[in-house]
Amino acid sequence: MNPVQLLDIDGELRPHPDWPLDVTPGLCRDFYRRMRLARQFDQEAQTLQRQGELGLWVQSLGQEAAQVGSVTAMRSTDYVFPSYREHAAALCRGITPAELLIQWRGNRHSGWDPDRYRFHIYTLVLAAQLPHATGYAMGVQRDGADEVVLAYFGDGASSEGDANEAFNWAAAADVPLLFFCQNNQWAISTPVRTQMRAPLHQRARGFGLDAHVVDGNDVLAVHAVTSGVAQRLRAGMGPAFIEALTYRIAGHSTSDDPGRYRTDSELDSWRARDPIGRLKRLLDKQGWADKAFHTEVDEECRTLAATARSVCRDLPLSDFSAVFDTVMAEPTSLLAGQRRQYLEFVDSFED
Amino acid sequence: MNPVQLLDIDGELRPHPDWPLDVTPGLCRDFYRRMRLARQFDQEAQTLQRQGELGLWVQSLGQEAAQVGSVTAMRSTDYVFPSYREHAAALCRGITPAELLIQWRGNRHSGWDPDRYRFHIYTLVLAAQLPHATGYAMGVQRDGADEVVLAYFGDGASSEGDANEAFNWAAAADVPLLFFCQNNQWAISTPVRTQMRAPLHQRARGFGLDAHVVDGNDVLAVHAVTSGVAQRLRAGMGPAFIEALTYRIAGHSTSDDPGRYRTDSELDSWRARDPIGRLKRLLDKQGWADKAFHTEVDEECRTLAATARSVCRDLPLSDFSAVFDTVMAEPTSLLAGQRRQYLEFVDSFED
Amino acid sequence: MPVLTLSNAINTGLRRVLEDHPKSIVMGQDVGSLGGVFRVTNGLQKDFGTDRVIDTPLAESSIVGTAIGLALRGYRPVCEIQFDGFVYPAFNQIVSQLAKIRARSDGRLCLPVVIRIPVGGGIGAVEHHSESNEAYFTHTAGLRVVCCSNPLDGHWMLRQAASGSDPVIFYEPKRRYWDKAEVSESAGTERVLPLHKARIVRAGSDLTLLTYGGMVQTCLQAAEAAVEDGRSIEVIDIRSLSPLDLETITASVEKTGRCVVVHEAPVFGGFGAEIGSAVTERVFYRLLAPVLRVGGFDTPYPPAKFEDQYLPDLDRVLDAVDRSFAW
Amino acid sequence: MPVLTLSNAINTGLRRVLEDHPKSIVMGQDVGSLGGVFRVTNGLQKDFGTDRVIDTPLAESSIVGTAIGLALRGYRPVCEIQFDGFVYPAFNQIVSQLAKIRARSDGRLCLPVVIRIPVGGGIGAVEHHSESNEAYFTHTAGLRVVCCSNPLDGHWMLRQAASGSDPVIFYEPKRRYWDKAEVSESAGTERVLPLHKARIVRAGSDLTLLTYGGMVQTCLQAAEAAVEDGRSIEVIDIRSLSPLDLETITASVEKTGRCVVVHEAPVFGGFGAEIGSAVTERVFYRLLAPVLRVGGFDTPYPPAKFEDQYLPDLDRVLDAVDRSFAW
Ligand SMILES: Cc1ncc(C[n+]2csc(CCOP(=O)(O)OP(=O)(O)O)c2C)c(N)n1
Ligand SMILES: Cc1ncc(C[n+]2csc(CCOP(=O)(O)OP(=O)(O)O)c2C)c(N)n1
Ligand SMILES: [Mg+2]
Ligand SMILES: [Mg+2]
Repeated sequence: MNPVQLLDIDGELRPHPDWPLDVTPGLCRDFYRRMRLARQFDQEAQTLQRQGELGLWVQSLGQEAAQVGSVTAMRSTDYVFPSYREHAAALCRGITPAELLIQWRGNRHSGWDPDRYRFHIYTLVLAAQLPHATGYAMGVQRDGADEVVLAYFGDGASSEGDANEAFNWAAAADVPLLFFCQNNQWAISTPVRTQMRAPLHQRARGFGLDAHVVDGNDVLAVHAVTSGVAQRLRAGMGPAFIEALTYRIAGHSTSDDPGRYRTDSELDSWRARDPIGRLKRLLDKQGWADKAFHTEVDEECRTLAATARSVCRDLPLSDFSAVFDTVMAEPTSLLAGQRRQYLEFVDSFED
Repeated sequence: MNPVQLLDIDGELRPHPDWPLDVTPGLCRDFYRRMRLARQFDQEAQTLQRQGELGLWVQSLGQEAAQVGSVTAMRSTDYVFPSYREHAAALCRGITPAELLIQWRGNRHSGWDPDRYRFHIYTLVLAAQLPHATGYAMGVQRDGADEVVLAYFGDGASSEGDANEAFNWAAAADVPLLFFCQNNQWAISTPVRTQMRAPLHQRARGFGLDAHVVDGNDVLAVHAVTSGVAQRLRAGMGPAFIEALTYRIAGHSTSDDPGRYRTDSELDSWRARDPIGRLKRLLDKQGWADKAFHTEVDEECRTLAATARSVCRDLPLSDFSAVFDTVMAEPTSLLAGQRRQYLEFVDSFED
Repeated sequence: MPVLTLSNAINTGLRRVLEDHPKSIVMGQDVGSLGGVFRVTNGLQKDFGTDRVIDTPLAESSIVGTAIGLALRGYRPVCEIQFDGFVYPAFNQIVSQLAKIRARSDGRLCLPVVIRIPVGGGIGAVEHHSESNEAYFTHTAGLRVVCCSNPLDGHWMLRQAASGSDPVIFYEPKRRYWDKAEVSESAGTERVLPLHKARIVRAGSDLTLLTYGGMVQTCLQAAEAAVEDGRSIEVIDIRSLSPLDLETITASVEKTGRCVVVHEAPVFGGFGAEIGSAVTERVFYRLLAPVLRVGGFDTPYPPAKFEDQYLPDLDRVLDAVDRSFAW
Repeated sequence: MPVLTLSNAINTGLRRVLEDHPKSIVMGQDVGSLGGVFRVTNGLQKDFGTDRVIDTPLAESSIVGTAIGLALRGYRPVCEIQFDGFVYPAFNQIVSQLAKIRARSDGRLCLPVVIRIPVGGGIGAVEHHSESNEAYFTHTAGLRVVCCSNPLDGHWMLRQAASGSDPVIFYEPKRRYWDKAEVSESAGTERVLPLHKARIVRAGSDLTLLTYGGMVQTCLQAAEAAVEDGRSIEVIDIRSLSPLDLETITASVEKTGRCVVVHEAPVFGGFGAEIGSAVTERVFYRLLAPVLRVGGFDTPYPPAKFEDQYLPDLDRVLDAVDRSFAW
């Protein structure tokens, strides 16, 4: 199965019979803007980490098309389970820079109210969110709600038992869930060939999922396929799977040293397939974006970066004693006692 | 994909172009004898349980063809990882009735020396043996040994994370391992349709395994396919998977009450496909077995049953203090101390 | 008041939960038409339908994982793990997700999920079917861990657990499933304690026996037997392991000055260690002997024929009582 | 004697293991060309090849599961779990298989498997990367559980663990990876203790501080600081949590009469509970105060910015010391 592509790397449109998409200038400009903003934000966060303002950052650089193309294909009522690198998707859902950064600064374990954005908190234990998504979709199914659920994960995570249990369970239970794998070729230093013998979408089909593979650096293809698959899902045609072939241009995280395990030529070949450059070539060729648009986007990017930088330094840090309050919904004497003892202990130094 | 069948339920031979088998009278008589013995043993164990001589028994009734056909297709040097219902396979490997029964009487956790029979101890935690088999096969691969590994498991176990991790890992690592699923349609009260949406062999193919489906009540087909697949494996063609469609005629275990969840008509339809009856029809039609043979098999069965019965009652029970000795290879003061205290405590009552 | 077995008492508890909470769900392996291997869920699927009483695929990690997802969607799942020894595949989902999601989400998300686990030995089962693994969960912040010991508690504790807002590991001592007692299904009786409270099962003045689950009966028998030796033993059914009702426990040991903890689990690093340390910290000067622990030996659970030697019994409890008095 | 970081000392230990035991294998996520996220396996794949230093798929259950299979085939795997918080998917394989196969096979099968786990906090990491889960494994019969605290021990304990016949959970305090010390790679030095022995790191007469891993340094500092108050504190690095060297520990507390246990893990049901109970049982009449415990609070590990408040530090250790003396 060839990955679905609607826009080639030279910026030429390649309509696909199975995956129609009404490619309007407005749509393309919107995607371009969202991807530019995501990349700018990601770059700023990376810089903030290098300057000691964040403890860690995991870049989404290079995966903007996979995320923007997919999340914008869902309805805002559809609940999304991200992994931990879905900053571009999160921004599309309206999550703010402050909400996105606070976890990586180390002030909190998560930054936003998942109900508000219909976007779950990040899950760092690989694949653990996939059974959650399956269960959530069981709930949607029981509610008879007109919603579908989207779950992101990586190529590496697909080797975990939890991922495969979820593929199987979701298929068997026939729940309205769309698994979306960003196959970015690497799990830290481990290449996809170490993780698996057969392509992931083939495995997914084996479980009985409606599985597809798409050029993950082609935002139009990602959007078209995700929209189409979500529609089928909504029509009750059973759970689905999309494998988006993309690439993690940066290191795994700010702690990584990718030079140890991958070649420059591989990196270069993927840079040539960059999702933003490609869409820009389309906009340029078609004359769909004028100078004003570009100026506006540049300006928005600058503002976003500035915002990210300024909110980051002011991110609130609650008092440590708050840690005791979020463990259980119903208070326990153990935690109440420890909280009290902690405060007394701190007080004893203030005297 | 249709299940491979070489012998139909009326006892007619149906040669299969892809799976040649030299169907000799001797081969058929051998299979018949092994299956009869296995069934007799199983029946006797069931009776022993009913009479309180065993704590629990899990019958292999109805799955004799799947087990005998497959295990006899392996070389005696090929290591086998059973689940817990592979009594027919175990008997083929020479494991004795005493060794098979002792675990179910509650005297020990396992009965035989796995190295001696190249047959691992039973694993009761579902699917846990599949990563073991994968690792063992990694060892075979590293040794450059001319061996393959066979791992049994059930349809229910296939839903566990461990099973799917093993399918994936074995495929990715390209190890000489043959997964053999006895799909007996039920996991206790849970039917296969609750476990999965797509047939198992399809899932296995999705992982990149060389996967096949066979009529598991046709000992000739099971043997032919297992032999063929093992040969490919030995030739380095990558790990493989066989799904044998069979049926658990008895309850899940002596504690089960299958009337609560399945119909008589389903049971009847599978009884009609019984592996032993089917092979007997072949022997009868072809005149491949004379009265003397049948008398001899009947006699052997009686002897086996008698042996099972007599050894069962005499199964050795070591002193409890032996429990302390098998935990660690290198003694610890904790266990030595507990052993001593236990013996002192017991002694204190003897005064 | 009807007389029910523990198994039936929990069954009627589950029934009430399904009636009282329209979003509650019972799920697990074979909980449907079979009614569970111990028949605890008997008849529930027939009465509440397959949408609310779910036979799951054979995947413990996903039983807990999907229950979390259902809870995120507003449901209240009560999961069954078929046997104690099969909860480990779900350990990651329990420890990193179920227990932590509230803290990880800064208190925004709440997971009212109950995980029922038949626990412990005494029924002559095969390996992995007789384990006592409560210490793994009591050491896990974010979980409540409770263990019932009799039909009345089984019924009420289940209803309380399933009506709360936090995840609960709910242990059911399988050897007691067939024990019978009167069970009042109506609220308000003074015999019904809040979920986190320990219960003084037998009052006494000379020594406190602290225990839970299957060992409560054993300790009661030991206390009765000790009367002959002129010893008045107080027996406390801890009921809630986490949070632990140290108030009730401490008051008792303050009074008696002696304490023995009894559980089926191996002693080393077992829950008795926490009790021993916590009690000692609180009533140090009142203790006439160290808190002694009686439990399983530090080996894997042995073959069924050795259960009687492995599990604490009357003699081993009394031996510890003697040692305490002899200190 | 070369001066090595803990990370390098374990690296040279692994190197020696690979040299000394032709059947030994190093395996885990990213242990190959990357050399592990903490570089502990740096260069090993280059020198020993991909057959002996294996980058595995991302599946912890199968890392342990295949290691078991390799051990059954005669290999000696040393597995790496990337971070403490990611060992839980492997819990079932560790607890029901790795720990029990010897007993389940009546002593016929032997599993020389080492599971290396970078453990604990102090490096400002994100969630799941700073956990101390030793209590789960110390309560599991059939496992050895050890924790190194310095380069010399790291080197030798790893070699000892990988040369034994039993499964070993091998903890490496990640905040100490960059600590440096002299490491003798040749055997026979009297500074090298058997794997199961505790080490008296600092002699003292008034109170015993029992600890391990990342907290050894903290306790040493506390002992130094206490000198000012005229207190002579003995510090013991427990090193082997299971089996526990109660001989060394008891001798010390017999002498000092006071004891404080310090670990990073939450206190409730933590390993300190076992130490507290075990020590109290043995030296009851010598104790001048109950064994006190200092550890993490009973919450999930907090966000990085709160580590300093969450983890035991000099002040909290000294506070417990004060309380012990004030008893
Ligand atoms: C259960 C678990 N094991 C190990 C890790 C450590 N780890 C974090 S990210 C990562 C690689 C993930 O690769 P992939 O799933 O492809 O996602 P990507 O980082 O490429 O987006 C690893 C091994 C983890 N977070 N969780
Ligand atoms: C991890 C685990 N979960 C649950 C069980 C309880 N259990 C024992 S057998 C069984 C059904 C197994 O079905 P299948 O794999 O199809 O094998 P079969 O019994 O049909 O041979 C269950 C649920 C178990 N042994 N292990
Ligand atoms: Mg990846
Ligand atoms: Mg089955």
